[in-house]
Amino acid sequence: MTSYNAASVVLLLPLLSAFFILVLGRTVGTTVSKMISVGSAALCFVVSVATLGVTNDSGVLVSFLNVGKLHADIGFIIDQQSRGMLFIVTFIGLLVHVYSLGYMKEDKAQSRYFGSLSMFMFSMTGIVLADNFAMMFMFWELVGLSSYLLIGHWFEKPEACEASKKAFLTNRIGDFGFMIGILTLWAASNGELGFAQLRESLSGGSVSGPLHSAPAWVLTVAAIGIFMGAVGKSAQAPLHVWLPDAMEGPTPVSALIHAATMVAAGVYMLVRVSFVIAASETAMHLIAGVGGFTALFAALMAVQQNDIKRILAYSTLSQLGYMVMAVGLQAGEAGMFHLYTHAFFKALLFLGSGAVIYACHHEQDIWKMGGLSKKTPITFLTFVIGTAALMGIPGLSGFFSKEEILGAAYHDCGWLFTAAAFTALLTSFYMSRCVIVAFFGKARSENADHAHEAPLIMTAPLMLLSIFAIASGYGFFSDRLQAMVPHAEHGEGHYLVMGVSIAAVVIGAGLAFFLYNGKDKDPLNIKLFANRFYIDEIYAVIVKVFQDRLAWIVSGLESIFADGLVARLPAAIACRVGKTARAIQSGHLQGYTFALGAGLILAIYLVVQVLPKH
Amino acid sequence: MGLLELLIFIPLLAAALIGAGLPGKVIARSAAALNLLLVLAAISQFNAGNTLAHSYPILDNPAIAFAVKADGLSLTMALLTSLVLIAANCQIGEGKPAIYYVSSLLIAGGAMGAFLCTDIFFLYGFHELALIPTLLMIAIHGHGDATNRRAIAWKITVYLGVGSLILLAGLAALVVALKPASGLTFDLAALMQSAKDHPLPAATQAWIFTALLVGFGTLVSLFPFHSWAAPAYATAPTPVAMLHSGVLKKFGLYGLIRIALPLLPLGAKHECVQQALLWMLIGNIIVIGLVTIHQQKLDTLLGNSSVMHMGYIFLGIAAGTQVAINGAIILMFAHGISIALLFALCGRMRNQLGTLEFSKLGGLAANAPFLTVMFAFGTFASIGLPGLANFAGEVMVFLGAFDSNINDGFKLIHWATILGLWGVVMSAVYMLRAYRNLFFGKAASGHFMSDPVITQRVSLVLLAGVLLVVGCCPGLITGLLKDLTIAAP
Amino acid sequence: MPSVLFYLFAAITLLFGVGVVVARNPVASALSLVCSFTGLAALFISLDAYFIGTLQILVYAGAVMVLFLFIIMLLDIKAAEGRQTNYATAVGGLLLAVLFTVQIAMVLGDFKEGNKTLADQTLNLGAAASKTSLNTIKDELAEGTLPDAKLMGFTLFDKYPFQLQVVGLLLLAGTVGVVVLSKRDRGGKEEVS
Amino acid sequence: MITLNDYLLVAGILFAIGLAGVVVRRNIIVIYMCLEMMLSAANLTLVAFSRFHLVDGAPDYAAQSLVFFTITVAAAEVAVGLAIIVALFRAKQSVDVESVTKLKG
Repeated sequence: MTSYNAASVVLLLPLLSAFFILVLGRTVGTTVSKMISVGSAALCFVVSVATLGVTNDSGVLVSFLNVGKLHADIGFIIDQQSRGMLFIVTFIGLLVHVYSLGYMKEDKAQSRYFGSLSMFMFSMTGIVLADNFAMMFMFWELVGLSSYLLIGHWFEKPEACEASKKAFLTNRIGDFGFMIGILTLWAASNGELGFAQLRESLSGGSVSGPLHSAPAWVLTVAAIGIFMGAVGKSAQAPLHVWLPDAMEGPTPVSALIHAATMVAAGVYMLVRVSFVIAASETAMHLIAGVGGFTALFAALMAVQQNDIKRILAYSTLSQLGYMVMAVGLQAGEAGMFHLYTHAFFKALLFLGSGAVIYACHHEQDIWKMGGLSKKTPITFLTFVIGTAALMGIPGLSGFFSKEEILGAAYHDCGWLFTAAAFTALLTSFYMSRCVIVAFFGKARSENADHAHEAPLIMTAPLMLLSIFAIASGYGFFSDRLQAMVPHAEHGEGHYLVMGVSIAAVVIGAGLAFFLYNGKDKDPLNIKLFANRFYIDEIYAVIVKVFQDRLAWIVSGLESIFADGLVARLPAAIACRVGKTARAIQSGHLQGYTFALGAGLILAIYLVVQVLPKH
Repeated sequence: MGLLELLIFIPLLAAALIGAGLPGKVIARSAAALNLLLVLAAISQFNAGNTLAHSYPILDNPAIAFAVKADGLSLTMALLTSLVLIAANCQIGEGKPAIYYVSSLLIAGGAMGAFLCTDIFFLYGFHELALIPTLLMIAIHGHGDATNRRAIAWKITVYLGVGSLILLAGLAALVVALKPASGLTFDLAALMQSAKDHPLPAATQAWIFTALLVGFGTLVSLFPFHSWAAPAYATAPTPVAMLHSGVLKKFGLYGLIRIALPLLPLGAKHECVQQALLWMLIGNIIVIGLVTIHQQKLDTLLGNSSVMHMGYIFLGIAAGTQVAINGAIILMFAHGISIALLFALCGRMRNQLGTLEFSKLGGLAANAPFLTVMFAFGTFASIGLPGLANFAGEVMVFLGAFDSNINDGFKLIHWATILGLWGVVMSAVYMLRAYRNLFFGKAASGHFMSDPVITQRVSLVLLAGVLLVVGCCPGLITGLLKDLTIAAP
Repeated sequence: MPSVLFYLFAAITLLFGVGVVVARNPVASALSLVCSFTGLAALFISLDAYFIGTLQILVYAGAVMVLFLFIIMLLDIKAAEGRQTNYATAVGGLLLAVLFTVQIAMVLGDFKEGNKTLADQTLNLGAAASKTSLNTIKDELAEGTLPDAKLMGFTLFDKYPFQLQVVGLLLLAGTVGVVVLSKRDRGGKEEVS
Repeated sequence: MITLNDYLLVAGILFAIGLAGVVVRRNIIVIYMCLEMMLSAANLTLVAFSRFHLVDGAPDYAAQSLVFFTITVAAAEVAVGLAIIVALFRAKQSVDVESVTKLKG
């Protein structure tokens, strides 16, 4: 299994299955299309496990564009980062496919759902294997498209359509910045798009290194542009609004896309092109700042959410903030390690919440659940394991990776570390709040009362994932699975960081237990957090004023100026001239003869006086 | 009678036959299909190195000859014409009078002639031939009430008439200025040769280029001269809207790339011409983008969006580098197909639903899945989604425009590209908003949309398939354009 | 031809010309035109153009003016009632006339040949005699008299025979036209505008 | 002594009077008469030039033959003109120039 065949299978198999379902899905029936989609996911997983042992390699699958200076092609890089990510994507993808078989059993458009899932697998593997910016950008937008299709799966629900449109447009705004970054790099490096060539051109090693000599502002613009792409995709601070709304989609979708893989693509890309970001100081500070801010900001909002999926969505935002902060602090490996562990326990939590919702007949509000620990024991157990890993309880995977990031923050700048520590505290607070309210106490609605355990096909992935949630932090697993574990050169503050993170977990959990144990109503009532800092409303106003109102004004002006000046004005002038010209034919013979005489005299004057002079 | 002459005269002959009374449907569709096969044959011949050039001299003092020559650019456009012709003919419903077929065949034949001829005289003549049926059809069979329809037909006639006149003046000046020793000639190759031997001074090149730009710009709805386009497409009958916005509008751009750039290399690069063009295309993208966002009906939205997409192609032409020009050509091809597909669907929906107001429609996807998928192809193609043809064009245009050195600050062309990128976001906004309002959400009362019958679907699937094929491997078209003679930047 | 007669006839022509314009009654203006033509004929005679002079009297003063009077009587046109000739055209016309005369005067001012007087243009009939081929004219020229009518006839029929035919045809067409025009169309309704 | 300029001046004035008449008067017949005056003024210039420009001793009869032709043409013209005036009068019952405005723009 050479790396070339592996890459092409992993990339093209989901595309073929998606295309097959699109074209023949209707004729061949949902069961066959489901089988094809799950089969392709399984095969990809097997192939990606096979590539775990393969040596680093990169090459070109198919040449996409080859015009003059431009050489954009679909290539692949197999190195530790892509192998680890490939494993996550295909493993969690497979689990979500299997889980969806159960979750979406009575949905009426299953073939379209599985087609979109295969489409997503194709685009995500594309991002993972990408070896140049053109390919990265292409799959960037294809991932946006598949998330649009999946979020808007139940298109009858207006909220789902709005959410999918919002997701696509926010991603597109991120891509706007991403493209500017790519174009700046393309112009500064005189036509290079490949990561290897750009790194070489930046390092100024070979003679073709114009990027090395590019002025600082060009590199900063490029780095910030590329970071904007990650902001759009990984839902960082300004463009985070689409992720909580994306919960309108089916839960397995949220698990796969909005927890483990797609949102992580931003961080993956940043680590992949870290040499560009390293080249510009200001960009690094900006990235670290945005990451830290998003982590804190999302954690604050998560505290007051009542919908179980929204709590997890905000926690994903917060964890992504951590990873981006790590990248900003030049600790890319820590970011990747956290991404790696986070993928497992967040997917576990989302699938767990799916099982809970399935059990309570599509009830999502935690205040209407309660006492589920007795009714759905397996879901409860796996959910608690996931929560523990997320909170960072020592011994589980979350602890190791989060601690790395806190260490990096500690070494770099003080207030980022405090923000990160406070976010850790908030994380354990809202997660334990969620567990206590949802699983302990007594059932608060008849749905919760006669909830029943999810079928095996849904609980099996949960159990498998909980094993990984526990084990993925330890060396044995992570080395085997090519996770990018930062080599632990524990600086002097290591134990202080360890202590602070453990303390944060304990305080958070204790506070939540104290506040929420046995309560039927949310004692805390912070309007600001619950309404998500009113950001959605602010964005709505911005869109309304800057886009719709401006569009109305501009279209008015355009019809006055462009249409008026260029079309209607000459027409009006022509009519006016026409009317005045008519007056000359007034019908008065005397007028005509007078004009005749005047013309005669003028002619004589010209002939006699003027002509001889010239 | 070579392959290319057949390509031009089959549609015209078919139009004549239908005019003479033979059954329109059969002849039109067979002519269109035959045309497509011939184009594919011509492309394979061209790849095998045979440029199928024939010349039938008509006059020798001003050397006019009906000369045709196969070239990457003209074959791409010929392929676009034949594809859109098939789709347009299939969109003509049952009871429609024969003039629908005659007009669409005439437009296609004229466009084919304009794209394949290498003699400026015939190039201009065929374009005018193609323009006339468009204007007539809008006046006679347009949508909307009679007075409004006639007013718009009048406006477009006068507008394009003036545009063509300015163009004629520019071409005349060009032909006279580049008069080789052997006397006045309209033949492009000879003019090219004489442009090389004794290039014109920069100033004359600049003002001739401006005249050509304004002339071609009006035909292509460049920003200040665009106000004829949106209402015309909104009221034009479906096949005419498809053919004009998809094919005929590209004549202006084809002319710029075929005539203006090679013959007047300094003209395009002249400082104030470049600035003016850039400001105009920024107007095209941003102003018309905002206007499109404001539209409340599907047909005016599509009309305006096709005006806006011209901005990108002009950006490619303004940049002038090989990457940008190839991108512009692919974008012309891709936009032609995608806008034709969208107008076909829009026409179909107008016939069945009666209204195209976003506020009145919704939830059509529930019982028209095929249409939803096709509209998705059209929407995502026009947004520039990778994997569909527009993306390859747009990305090459943007890369080509950013080709110049940026170390000493962003120049106007860089800002134009960035605004173009924001235009892509805007186009995503209005297309997705339209797509969501029409197809998703609650089904509006009384509006019921059913899927087209199988035979109707073939042409739509053909267009969508072409978008997908060219999108996945744009090498097919860039391969044709390898040896395109573009003035070096 | 003593110069005083020239001034007399010039004055007659011009004054009666003004009379034509100023006269209220069309008959009066017609008659003053006749006098003006006779004055003009006299001027022709003073220029030794006897044939043209008589022709002027015969055709213009005679035939044309008679036709005018006939039409005036036929149409029974009364004097222009309501003398409100609008002053704009009156002033305009006068201005035109004055300007024209000024221009003619200026042109004549620097027209050098114009200063040749009648006297120094003495006819050298002897030389003319030797040139013509017709002996009748030759004899009269030899005698020193100017056979104006004969010379006129000679030039007309020698140099412009074709033009004469054409003019004849023109007159014929003119008369036919007049007949058609003045025929009262029986059936057609009177076209009253 | 009388010079050529005197004759030309007289012709010029006569022409000017005719022109003024045509413009000022509103009665078509009088206009017509002034027209004849303008014509005869032209004849006067022709005869003057023929007398003052001697061809081998005798006056230049080419000019005078031109005068002969103008007179004949004028005669034909007067006939036709008056016929038109009669037809006009029959249609409009007036010879005033103001009444004839049918061909207004």
